[in-house]
Amino acid sequence: MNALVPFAPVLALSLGSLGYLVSGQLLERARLTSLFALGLIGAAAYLIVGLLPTAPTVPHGFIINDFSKFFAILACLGAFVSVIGTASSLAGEKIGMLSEYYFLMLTSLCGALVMIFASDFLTLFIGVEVASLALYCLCGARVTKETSSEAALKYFLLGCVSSAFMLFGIALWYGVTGGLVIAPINSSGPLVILSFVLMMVGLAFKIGLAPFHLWVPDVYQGAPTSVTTYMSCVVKVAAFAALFKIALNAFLLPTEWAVGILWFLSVLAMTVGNLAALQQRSVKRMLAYSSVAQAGYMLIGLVVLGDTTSVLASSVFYLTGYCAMTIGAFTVLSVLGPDADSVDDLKGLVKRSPFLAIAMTLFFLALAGLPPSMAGLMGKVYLFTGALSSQFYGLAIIAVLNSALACAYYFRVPAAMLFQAPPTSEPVRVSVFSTFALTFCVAAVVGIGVYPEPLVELCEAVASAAWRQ
Amino acid sequence: MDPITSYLGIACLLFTIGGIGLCLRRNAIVLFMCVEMMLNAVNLAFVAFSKIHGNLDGQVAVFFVMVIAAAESAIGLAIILSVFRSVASIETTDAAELKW
Amino acid sequence: MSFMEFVIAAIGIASAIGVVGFRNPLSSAFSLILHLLSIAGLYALLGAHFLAVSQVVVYAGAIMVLVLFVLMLLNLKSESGRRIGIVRSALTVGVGLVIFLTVSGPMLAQFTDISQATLEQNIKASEGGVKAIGELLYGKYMVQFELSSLVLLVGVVGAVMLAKRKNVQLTPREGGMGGAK
Amino acid sequence: MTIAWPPLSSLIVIPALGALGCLAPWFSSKIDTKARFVRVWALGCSILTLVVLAAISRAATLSHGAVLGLEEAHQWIPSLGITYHLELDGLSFAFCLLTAVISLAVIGWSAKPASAGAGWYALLLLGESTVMGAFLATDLVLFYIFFEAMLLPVLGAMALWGGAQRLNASLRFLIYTMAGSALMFLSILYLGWNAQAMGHTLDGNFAFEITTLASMKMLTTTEELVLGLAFLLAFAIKIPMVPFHGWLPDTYREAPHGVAAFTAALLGKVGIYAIIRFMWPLFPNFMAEAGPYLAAAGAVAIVFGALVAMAQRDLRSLLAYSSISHLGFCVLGVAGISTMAMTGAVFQAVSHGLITAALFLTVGAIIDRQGSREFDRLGGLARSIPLTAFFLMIFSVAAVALPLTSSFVGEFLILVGSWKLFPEWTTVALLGVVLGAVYTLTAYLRTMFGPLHAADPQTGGDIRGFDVIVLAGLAAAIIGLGIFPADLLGMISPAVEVAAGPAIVADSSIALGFSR
Amino acid sequence: MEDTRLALVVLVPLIGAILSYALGRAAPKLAGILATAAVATSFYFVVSLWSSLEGGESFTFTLSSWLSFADVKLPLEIYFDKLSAVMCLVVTGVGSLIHLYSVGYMAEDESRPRFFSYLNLFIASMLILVLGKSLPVIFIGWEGVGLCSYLLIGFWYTNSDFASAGRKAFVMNRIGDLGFIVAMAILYHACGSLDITTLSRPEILARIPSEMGFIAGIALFLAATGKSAQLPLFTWLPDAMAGPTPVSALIHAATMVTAGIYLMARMYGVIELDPVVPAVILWTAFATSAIAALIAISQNDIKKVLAYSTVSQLGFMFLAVGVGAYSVALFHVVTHAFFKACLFMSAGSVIHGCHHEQDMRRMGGLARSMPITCLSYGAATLAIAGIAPFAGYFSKHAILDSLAHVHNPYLHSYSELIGFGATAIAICTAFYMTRSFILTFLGSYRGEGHPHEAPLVMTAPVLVLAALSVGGGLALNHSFFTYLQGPLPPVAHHAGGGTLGYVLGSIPGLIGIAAAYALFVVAPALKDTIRKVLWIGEKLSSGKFYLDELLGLLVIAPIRVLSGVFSRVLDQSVSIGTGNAIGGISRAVGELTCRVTTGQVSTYVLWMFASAALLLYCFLPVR
Repeated sequence: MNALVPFAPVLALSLGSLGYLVSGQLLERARLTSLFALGLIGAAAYLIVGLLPTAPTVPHGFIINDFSKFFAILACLGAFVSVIGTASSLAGEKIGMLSEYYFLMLTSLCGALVMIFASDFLTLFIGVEVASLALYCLCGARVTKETSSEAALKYFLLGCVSSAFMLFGIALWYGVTGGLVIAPINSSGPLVILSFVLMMVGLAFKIGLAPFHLWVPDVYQGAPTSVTTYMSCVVKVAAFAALFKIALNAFLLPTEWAVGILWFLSVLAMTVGNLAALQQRSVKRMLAYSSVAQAGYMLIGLVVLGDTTSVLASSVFYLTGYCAMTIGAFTVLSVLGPDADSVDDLKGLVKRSPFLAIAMTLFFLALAGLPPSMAGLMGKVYLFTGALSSQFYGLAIIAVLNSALACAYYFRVPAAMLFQAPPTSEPVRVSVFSTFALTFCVAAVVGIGVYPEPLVELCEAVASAAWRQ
Repeated sequence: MDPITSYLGIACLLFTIGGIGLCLRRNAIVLFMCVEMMLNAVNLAFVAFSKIHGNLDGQVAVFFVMVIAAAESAIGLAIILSVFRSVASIETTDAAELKW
Repeated sequence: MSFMEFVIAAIGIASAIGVVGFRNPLSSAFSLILHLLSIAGLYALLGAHFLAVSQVVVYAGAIMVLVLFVLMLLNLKSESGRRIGIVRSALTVGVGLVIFLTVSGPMLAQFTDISQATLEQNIKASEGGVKAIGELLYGKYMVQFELSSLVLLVGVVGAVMLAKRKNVQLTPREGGMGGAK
Repeated sequence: MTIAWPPLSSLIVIPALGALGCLAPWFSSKIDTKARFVRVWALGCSILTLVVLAAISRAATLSHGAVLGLEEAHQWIPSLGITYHLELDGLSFAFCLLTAVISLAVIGWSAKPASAGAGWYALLLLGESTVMGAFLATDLVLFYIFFEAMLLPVLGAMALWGGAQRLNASLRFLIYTMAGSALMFLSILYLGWNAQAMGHTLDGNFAFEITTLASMKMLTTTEELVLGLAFLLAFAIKIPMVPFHGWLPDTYREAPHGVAAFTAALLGKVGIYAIIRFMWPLFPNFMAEAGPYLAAAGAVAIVFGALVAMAQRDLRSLLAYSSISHLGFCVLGVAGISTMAMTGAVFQAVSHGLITAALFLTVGAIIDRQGSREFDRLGGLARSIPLTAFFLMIFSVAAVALPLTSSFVGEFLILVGSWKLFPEWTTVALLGVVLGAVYTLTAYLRTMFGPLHAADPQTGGDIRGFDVIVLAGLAAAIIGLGIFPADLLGMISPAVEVAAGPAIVADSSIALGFSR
Repeated sequence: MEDTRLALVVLVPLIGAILSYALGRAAPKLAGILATAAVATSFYFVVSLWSSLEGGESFTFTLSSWLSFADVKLPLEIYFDKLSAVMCLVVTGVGSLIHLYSVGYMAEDESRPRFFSYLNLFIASMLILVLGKSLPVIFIGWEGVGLCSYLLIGFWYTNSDFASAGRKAFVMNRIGDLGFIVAMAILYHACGSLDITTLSRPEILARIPSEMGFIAGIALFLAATGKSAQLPLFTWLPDAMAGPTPVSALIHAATMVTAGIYLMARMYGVIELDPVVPAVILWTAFATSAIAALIAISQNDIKKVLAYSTVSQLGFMFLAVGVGAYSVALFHVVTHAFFKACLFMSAGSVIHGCHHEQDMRRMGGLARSMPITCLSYGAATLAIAGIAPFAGYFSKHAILDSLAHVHNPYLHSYSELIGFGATAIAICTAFYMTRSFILTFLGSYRGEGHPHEAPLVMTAPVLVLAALSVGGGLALNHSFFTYLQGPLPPVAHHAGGGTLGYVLGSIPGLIGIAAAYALFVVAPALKDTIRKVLWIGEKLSSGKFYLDELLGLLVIAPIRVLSGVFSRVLDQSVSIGTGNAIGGISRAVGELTCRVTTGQVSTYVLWMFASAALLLYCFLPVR
């Protein structure tokens, strides 16, 4: 039985979610389905914290250490909050089959956890596929809406291509080392680089880094908002965990060749994301492009990786803050209704629901890196100090100019909500669930910035555990 | 040319052909088939590497990829069906409402 | 490279080009079946017998049947409308060429000088018998094996969710296709 | 002297809590009945802030003879070396006093946009809180946070209650400021990291505290140049200096009167303050090098602002450009190591704050009454609104720096002090004295003198009630500071000397100008 | 020696200013009385201080520490010595008379409280000016009188032209003020102090580097040209006649405009640092005086004649300053205050009597209807013409005399020329003043309505001043120069005494009077002939030498153009345009970036492959 302990969270999620298939009509009540999902995620989170061994262990295909545990918790927390926040909007999105919906979401989370815990490439790949396949379906869950299917198709086809790239990278890794374990390699021959680039294409796709970001706006916009909420956080967390893991433990970054690639991706992502977002009238697309740009920032920690852990910690810190912001922002959108998307839909929101408007403003301020929701600002302090300390001045300057440019579009949504007249004075009803989720996100976004010390310390610990001891 | 390396070359070629197909074709099912071709190319490389290294890990990987491909095909075809229902076409140029 | 290998490889490449080249999806599908079979042949030649069988059963069999079923179901004609522009085709081929060269170049360079002796020895060790693979699957890769069941489950449930339509009125446009449960 | 919580923080916290308090009734349904209460509450909060500030300085003056080095320090984010460190010395005191007074005046001013309710007071109090924070913070990151934060209430109030182009104007304002501060942000981080890299910090961590950083003298010439330029860009946009003033005309045209007054009086001053507080200690060599250019920029701004102001056709634009011109004097003053000029610059900043706020409010009253801000549709109002005319005269006269008004003290000290260092640019700046008289008096002439305009509504009447108290208070402050500036000057000058101290050591040849 | 009376000298008019406005609003009649009383009280304190002033001592009073901080010491101190005493006596003495006169003159104006308030404020400012112990304090008064002048010129502000005239005065004064500030800056840095007592000490002045000494001197003179209406800044003074006549009398004749002379006298040490400066002063004064005199000949507005005459007389004073005869210049200040105030007030009575008619062509023959005014105007005319023993004779003669004793190396060879020119100007003065007298009081009445004599409250002060114009010069002649020998350098000469001297000295004035009488009474036809012959001169004179136009072309037009260019081109396109351009470009690039997302999967895949190819191509070590 002890042999199963390291797999407990994944087992709990996967076996638990079978309940949806078994119970049939019993769980078709909306409230109950959501609660069941929440319970399972909570259980998984509890198991991660409570049951997993504290010392680093490497059971079959898994690695349990502070690094993977932190990311797993983050993914669970993200899933938990997004499920709470969007539970009440599912009906509006006409997602009829709640059991399947939650089954897929939980399985997807399960896949994300596998990605996070994986200690060999094969497990990692299976994790990626579990998470992705479930998400492809979820994107198409709003069967009555054309764009939902379209998003699913695009995500599916492009996702498969990216998987193929990643798999090719894994094959090359196998070709070089003769094994599939994520373990240090003492070579930097062309095949290793090739392998890294191909895997990077796959992971950059999942993270949504330019130039592999083209699916992001379409899918974020087309997918049901509840799915987008979930996806924007959990996929990024899992993919970043995987990226950090293989980059540090397999390819032994920092290396000279990897810096160029990552620098290029990071700069391109933040610039392209911000520039493209400037023109968007659709809030979901704007947030999608913004997530591309934010991913570019988060990559900085890996680009400038020196011999200290703190730069990586800064990326982890920023990612944590970002999860709260993006979940919050998409949750607000989901509360506004299944088709709330254009900036115009948000006009005068402060008159219709001050709570939503203020929460959304705080999320946007955080994304823009402005006080009082200082999670973004502190994250940038942390990130850019790291970049400077590794003498990546150009990168830091580009990043900081980008964050200034980004204000141009981050301003638009709060401006519409707070400063323009509403088309209708009908108040927006916010369910207790959503209120809770939004309050949590607001607290996180503000709290992380105002009192970041504990999280900073945690991230330092997580970052130092990123290397296999 | 050495037989094993020629397998690798074929794998690369097939991977590329699949990619080119993805870029040129519009029918979603054909696109899906091209993806399968790319996966197969990688599988071939796996098997070749397995032979070079003299272990079976690569072949196991191929086995898992087949499993995944099966699941992928189920989902992929379901999605294509779903798209067909909403836009009465499975050509990707018709399902292009989301853009810019 | 033996003659056999050459022929099978040639068939594989030709059928791959066929998949991309045929305008009728049905022809593409049949071409793909041929392609998958030829890959299976290559597996067999490489000594991966278990995979060769699986390839025929899973791919050429199950998956392709599904594909063909859907193709028939949707009753599709050839790709209609505009042809692909010459610029785009050239670009695509160029990009493909770059990828092919950059990927295969180092790969071939790395593995050309493997001594025939080691290879012979390795080939022996990697004879992909069912037993050997089974031992790996239920031993070293047990976790992954179990996880792959989750992948299949996702496939099933996902397909059900997307295809099953509950409480949803069909719009006239999709009327003809209501039969898919 | 280090003191425990709360005195300095309370200057930030009281208005912030006040803002929250204003919002409390906003969530209730009966907003109208509580409007009066909110106003009284907001007034109470801002008066309390002023009182606390006065009490702190009084207590410190009694015990130490000068408000010097009153500090409040707490650990905040030790792992990043960021501290919560506030300091009130003469320099900060001057600006804090200005902040408290201006906030009180703007909050007390009865005319506010028609649709503005509790939010108006909340945003103004928030503005007071953040600006106060910027003037108190000595940790660079903390300063940066306040520097950005103070933008938001102003932006909000402008976007909510501004003119037709208010959203464009606020966007422009936002982008300009963010673009300016972005590189400064990076420079701050560089400084913090550099302190660590040079092994200067005790705990081996980053350091952002100004006195720590300034005492290290660890920057190379190139570093000083690059970082100094980045800082300067941020402040040049904030002040604003020509040609970085692109945000200003729109902002001042579109913002509601109170917000325009608040912005013009306080936001730009942070730039002036920060040049003395941060740039001189951190980059003494750069500042010594850049001094002549800065002086030139100041002089150019004075003349440019004045000339452009002359061409304006409406009151608010004229005030906007005159602001550029007046702040040019401050820039000229902080450009060189002269206690006299620098003290004068601080004093001028305070004085300009008072005067420009008063002018914006008075002009606001006129515009509201006439329904127009264009000169062509104003004129001859001295007869119909004599009290407004009287106050406008006082403030106009103060704006042209007539002696016994506060701005004379500032301009005089700046001009005399800078003459030694930059005679040529001081001469150019002197032209501004004449041009300033031209456009100010022309504006007055076209508004108040001449035949009564046919379109005079004859309604609305003169200013009355609380507004008279506000204007009278501001006028009293302006004239009071003009006649008895010594106490404030005595507080400012030691602080200025401390701030520019490293520069004196760095370049003894320039420091000669200091000895007199 | 501290003395509280000194503070009261300044504060009483200040309080008067406030009270006369505050109480005057309730009871308009009270305003004038209060204001006059305030100035009279001030006069009383001045006299009492003056009488207790013995030998070389002085009084000081510190009002506030003002600009004192760190090592800067610039307190707000006032200082009373003999020089200040003379100025104070004139300011408060003539000032109270003019206040009294205004009570009558402004009796019907509804804005009386404002008027008297301004007037009192002016007196207070002027007193600060002449009492200031340091240059910044003098500057307070300097600007204060400028402000009051602005307010009073534009007193009838509903007329835009009047208000503009006020603005013009203020701005032109401001140009002069630049010089004041520059001088202060130089002196402060060189001497470490701006105290006038310190700045009069030679060993302190010796610290000023020579080139700085030149600049400081010129700068101070520039300040004086602004305030005292010298070239090139004198055109504001004629325009300033837009104000009520008592204002012209008080500010633009008797007191404020002489502030420049006072400043020169106070700072003579600085002026004389470089001998070029006095030379510049002298030539400027000469040109101003001549031009103003020539313009005055052809003016038809009675106040304009007096205004140009003032400019001309101020030039005369500066002539004395230029040759270092400061007490002579001040003597002329005093006598000029008497007769010019008298002239203005008489003119005011005329205007008042003729129902606000100012054009002399529509007057004439007023000697009959307004005998007292005629008498006083005549006496003052004789005084300004320099006829012995009227007041103007002594001061003017002293100036002409001092011109003969030039020690300045730059002027030495021109002393005859200057003396001759000055005499010519004196003739001219007599000529145009006689002309104005003839046009106004002789002949027959050419206007409408019935002119009437002014009331007693107006005529009484006029008569007092007329008396002073008659006898003031004689009374002061000798004692004045000796009295001022403490604060000012001694003057070498004394105006020619004895009857013969009087007669000889009066010749230029007599020539002018005779010429005017000949042209305007005896043979008017000759006038037209001369006008035809000297048409260019006539044109220049009546066109005011086109100085306003010249100024407009050379200064105002360029500034207008610059202002337009700056605001429309530089500001709009460069400063604001750059921001817009950057915004526009990033938006365009953003648009392009979005265009990549065509919505079609094939394109996306192509992009993915192309990007992957790019990555591979760029970052693989072997290709």
